Amino acid sequence: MSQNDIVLRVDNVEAGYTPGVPILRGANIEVRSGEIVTVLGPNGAGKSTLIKAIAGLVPIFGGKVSLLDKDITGRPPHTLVREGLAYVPQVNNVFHRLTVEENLEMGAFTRKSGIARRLEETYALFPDLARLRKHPAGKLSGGQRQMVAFGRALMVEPRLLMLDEPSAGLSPKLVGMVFDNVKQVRDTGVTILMVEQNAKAGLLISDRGYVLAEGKEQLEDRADALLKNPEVGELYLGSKGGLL
Amino acid sequence: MTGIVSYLVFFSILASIYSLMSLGLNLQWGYTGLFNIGVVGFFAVGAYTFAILASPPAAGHIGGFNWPFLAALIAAMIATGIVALIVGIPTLRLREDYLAIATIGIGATIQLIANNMNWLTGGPNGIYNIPQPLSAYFSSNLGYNVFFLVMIVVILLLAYWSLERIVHSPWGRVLMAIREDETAASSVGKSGFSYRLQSFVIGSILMGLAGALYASFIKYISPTLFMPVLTFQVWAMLIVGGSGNNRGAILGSVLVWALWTMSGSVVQAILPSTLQVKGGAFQIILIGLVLMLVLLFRPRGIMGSRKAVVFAGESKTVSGE
Amino acid sequence: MKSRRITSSLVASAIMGVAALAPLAVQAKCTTTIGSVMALTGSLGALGQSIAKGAELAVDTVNKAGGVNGCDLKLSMLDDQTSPAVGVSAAKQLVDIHQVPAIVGALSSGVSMAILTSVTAPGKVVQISPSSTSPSFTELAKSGKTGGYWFRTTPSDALQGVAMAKLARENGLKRVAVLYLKNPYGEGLAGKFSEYFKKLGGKVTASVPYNPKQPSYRSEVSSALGGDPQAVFLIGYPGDGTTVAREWISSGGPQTFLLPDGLESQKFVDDVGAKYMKKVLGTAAGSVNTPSLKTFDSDFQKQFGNPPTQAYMTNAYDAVMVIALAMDKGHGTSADTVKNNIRGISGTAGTAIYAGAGQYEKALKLIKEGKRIHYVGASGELTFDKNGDVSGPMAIWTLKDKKVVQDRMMSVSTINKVLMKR
Amino acid sequence: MIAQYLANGIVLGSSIALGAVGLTLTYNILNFANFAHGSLLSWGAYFAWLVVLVFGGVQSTIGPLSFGWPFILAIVAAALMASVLALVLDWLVFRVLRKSNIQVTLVIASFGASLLLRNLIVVVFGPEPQYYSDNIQIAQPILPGVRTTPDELFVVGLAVVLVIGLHLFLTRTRLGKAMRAVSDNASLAQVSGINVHNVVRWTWVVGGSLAAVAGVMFGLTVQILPDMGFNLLLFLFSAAILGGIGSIYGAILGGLVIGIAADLSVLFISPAYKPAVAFILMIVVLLIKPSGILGEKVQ
Repeated sequence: MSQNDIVLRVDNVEAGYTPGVPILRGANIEVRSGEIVTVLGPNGAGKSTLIKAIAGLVPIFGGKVSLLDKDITGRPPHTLVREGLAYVPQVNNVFHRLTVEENLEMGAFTRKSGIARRLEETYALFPDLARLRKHPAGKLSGGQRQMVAFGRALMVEPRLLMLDEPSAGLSPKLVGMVFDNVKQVRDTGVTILMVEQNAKAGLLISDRGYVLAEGKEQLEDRADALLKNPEVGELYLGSKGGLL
Repeated sequence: MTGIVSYLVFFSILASIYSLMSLGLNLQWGYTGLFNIGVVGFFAVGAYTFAILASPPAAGHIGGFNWPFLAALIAAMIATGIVALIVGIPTLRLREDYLAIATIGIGATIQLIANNMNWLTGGPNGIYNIPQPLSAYFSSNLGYNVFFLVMIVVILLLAYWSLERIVHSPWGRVLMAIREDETAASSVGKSGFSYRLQSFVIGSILMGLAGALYASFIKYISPTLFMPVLTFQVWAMLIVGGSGNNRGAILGSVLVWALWTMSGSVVQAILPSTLQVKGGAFQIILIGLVLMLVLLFRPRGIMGSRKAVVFAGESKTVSGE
Repeated sequence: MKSRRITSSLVASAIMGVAALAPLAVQAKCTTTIGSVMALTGSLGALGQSIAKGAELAVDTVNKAGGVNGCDLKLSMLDDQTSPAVGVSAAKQLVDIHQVPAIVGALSSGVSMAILTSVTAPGKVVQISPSSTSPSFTELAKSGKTGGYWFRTTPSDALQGVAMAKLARENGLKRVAVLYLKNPYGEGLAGKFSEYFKKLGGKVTASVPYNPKQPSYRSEVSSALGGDPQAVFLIGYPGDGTTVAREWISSGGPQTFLLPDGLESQKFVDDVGAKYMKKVLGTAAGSVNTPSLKTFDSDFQKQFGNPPTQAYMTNAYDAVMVIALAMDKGHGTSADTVKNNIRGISGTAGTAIYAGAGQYEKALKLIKEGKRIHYVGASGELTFDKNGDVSGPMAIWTLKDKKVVQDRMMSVSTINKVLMKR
Repeated sequence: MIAQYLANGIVLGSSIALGAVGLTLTYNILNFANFAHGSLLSWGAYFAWLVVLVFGGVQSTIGPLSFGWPFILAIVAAALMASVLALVLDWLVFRVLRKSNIQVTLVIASFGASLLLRNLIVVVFGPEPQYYSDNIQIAQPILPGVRTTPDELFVVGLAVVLVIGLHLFLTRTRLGKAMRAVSDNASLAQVSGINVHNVVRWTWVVGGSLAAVAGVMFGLTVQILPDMGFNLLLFLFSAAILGGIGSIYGAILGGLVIGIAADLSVLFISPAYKPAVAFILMIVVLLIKPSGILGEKVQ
């Protein structure tokens, strides 16, 4: 597979919680293999809905979602893991009462083999987790929980990892750590699509970005270009100067 | 013909008493999202307070205060309100479902007190000799019942009118905001707890009022009346009628009470004589079935407001198939 | 057009069908309906379903003997779910819609009282309960609030408590534990028993109430066992009572049982196991001397295929019989006919009439001849006082060959002697 | 004397604990208070009774126990049949109502279902209490001041075995862990590839089976009655909440605490107030620790 293969294609998708009240109104997104793509946008733009619709958690009324050229529109969420899709929700993204190790095992629920090997690989990636493997995830700090969440998602060796605002609610120091982790994950060969409020931090590690508004993508560009784009700057900082 | 009229009057009086309870519950659940399944407890407090204060002296328990009807009625409401405060202050801070189980326990505890504190409640023998207002002025039973019906309908309309006024006032809008999202409501400076407590107390007072009116109409109360099934009757009434809608609460009370009492005759007419003694069981089966069918085909009830009944808390219920 | 013809031919044949049935309809007798409100479900459901059969048997007996005033007697029975609210509504339906002049029921005192105060007394309809034993009814009747429409075919608790105290002392028991159901029946009986047992020189080692329908009665039984009793006076009904008795035996309590009428039930004895009941001293209102009980037993066996095994079945039977005879005596079916003639067919004057269709026919004949009759019921003498209460001797029952048998009586004068004791 | 009450409480508590575990499982995974849980318990007891009857009653007995091998088989059969009943109920009623996502509708529907199921028992089996065996075991002293029957010891032993089995199932097996995961966070479980509907079905099987066993235990040591499950329901809820709703170990602990407290309370107050002890205890615990003894903090 070459660097430019399309992992995810969202084609003119309409989706929402109530039929007749779409939140996404014909959104188009593409994610290519090995990329980190960030979706930006104001509150209520439909960023989370987009990611949940892809994951099968929000009903899709129209359009098409394909993963690795396979149509996954409207498939039940639990069947998507096997297709190579992993998803880390914004909140409540670990099983609080389960231990760290059990959280990771749940991530590998669909795997038939190689769980032990994958556990070791995950512990290698996040050495902190190895130390905490017997602790209930609910008792961990915010940053540690985020690691567990990443680790859980990576247990199936997904092709595409979707992150819903990974930096939300974290201290600035931890935000840096989380984005380092994201880069680290990408370096192991996983394609990443994330939704982010913290536009600057998100774009800094991204290859490309989309700006979503009113349920539709308004801008698409390389991350560095978006960082300098005055429109994006206005959206986030209220000035025309760009984010940098 | 007079028989049917007489029965309808009697039926309507009881249905109105149930309506008062379901209106109270509607304020608590339909408008505030308070999951109170101890309705019977508040009903009991109202009934006993009224009975103890209004009755002539009787052996075996305190009482014999001979209070006038209106004074005893108001005292019953105040007593219920106080009990609701005592119950509400600790439990309304808990999660919705905890409140539910706590209130069901309190309902059962009040019933046990009624059955066991003989000096206060007459124990298992209950309190008889409860007076009816102005009954001396009527010679016929039907005539008196018509008068009682008029009185109770006036009370019901008054309760309905006041509830409609308050739920559409700014106070009511805060309640609904709390029901939808407590954090949003408290961020604009409204103390959710205090509003919930107010709603809980007012709703409970209506249940106590219903209890007092029941005691006065039937003239006799005993602990067997205050079984948990009564709470579920009232809930069924609200859910069938449609919570979040005061007219729905009243309609549901009439329909469910009709089903509850008349299903006996229906079952009696249908069943062969050999199965007659099991008629009661069939009757309850019928009630259970109707209840479930209504919920399956009209989950929001007959007149339910679309928004009102959605569970207030965050739901993690499995969606879709 | 065609369909209309079919319709009209259908109508025509229907009319002919009705016409063909008409002579039958003329022959079929008129019907007199009386009501009954009983607990067929709820906490007294098990008891009620049996007691209801007693009433049904009486209706059958009356109809076999030609009915009431020549009309078929019909019993409209509604369930009160052992709930006063449902009970009053059922009674009101019977009174207003079925237009019944009399209601047999209810079973629990709580439901009977609610019906009495809100439906039958104000509606001037006769109410006869087969099993409500609370003393409150006597109080209410004394104050005139029942209007004379209230009767019961079972005596108030007071008599039985006294009789049991006497019986226990006669059998040399000095220390007795009381386990009683916390309802008007249990509380009344336990109170009276304790009062008179002490007066007779006995000691109540523990008096422990139990609530109906508890998941376990171990701790109640354990606390009743403290104080080393020689016997237990267990008050309740089959069901919970059975469980308490088994729990008592299982916990190693002495297997001497004092049992009231509520537990005079073969089913109770069978379920507990007669082999665990070394000694049973039972009391119940009624008289073993009358042939009524034997007739009732054999008629019941014929009708339902099993012997009657439950207290209050006979009381329900008698309630219906008393209503039917009062209607015959008064040549009417109104509530006042029943109310005014009940004392005319009971009491001690006149020819004794016992249970059963043959006896009922005899009664009809005597009434026609203008002679006085007095009905001696399956549950006993049935002499109603001015409050609607019956008083009478107590029957003493026990177990013989694992069967419940009444073997002797305790006369009114014996009981009164104890009552006089200071 | 105290030791005897304590022993009584442990017997009562172990059956309550099993019932409460089933309740807490369904409560947590399906997110509603299932009032029909008590009916599963009653039906379980009656199913076992039916099987015992098919085998011609309990004749041969194992050691000092009041029953023989057919009874053990009856327990297993009852658990299976109660599971099927739970699945049918879920398929006909709760599955449909879950879609509308209104919690209280589910609660009221479950109450309707409990009315229906309870009275079906009355129609089918009659309202009178039944017993597995006509024989009554006389309690024997096992410790100074403590008398129990062999059946009671069996009940406590079976409860311990089942609790250990359940613990192993939930911590060692794939399905058990998935069940805990769904109970913890259903939507996260979904996106982890767990088929939540499948887990829900297994939850009914586990909850229904435990309810049936609890029913058989009550039937063995107390009585079999159509209302038995409903009368126990408030004890079960108190136990589940006392221990912290959703926490399986909390439910077990809660069941024991409720059972022991209810029986010990007789030393201090009239047994008439015994049923209230469970609630008062529950409310006191909730006031001190709103999440229950073993419950985690509510987010």
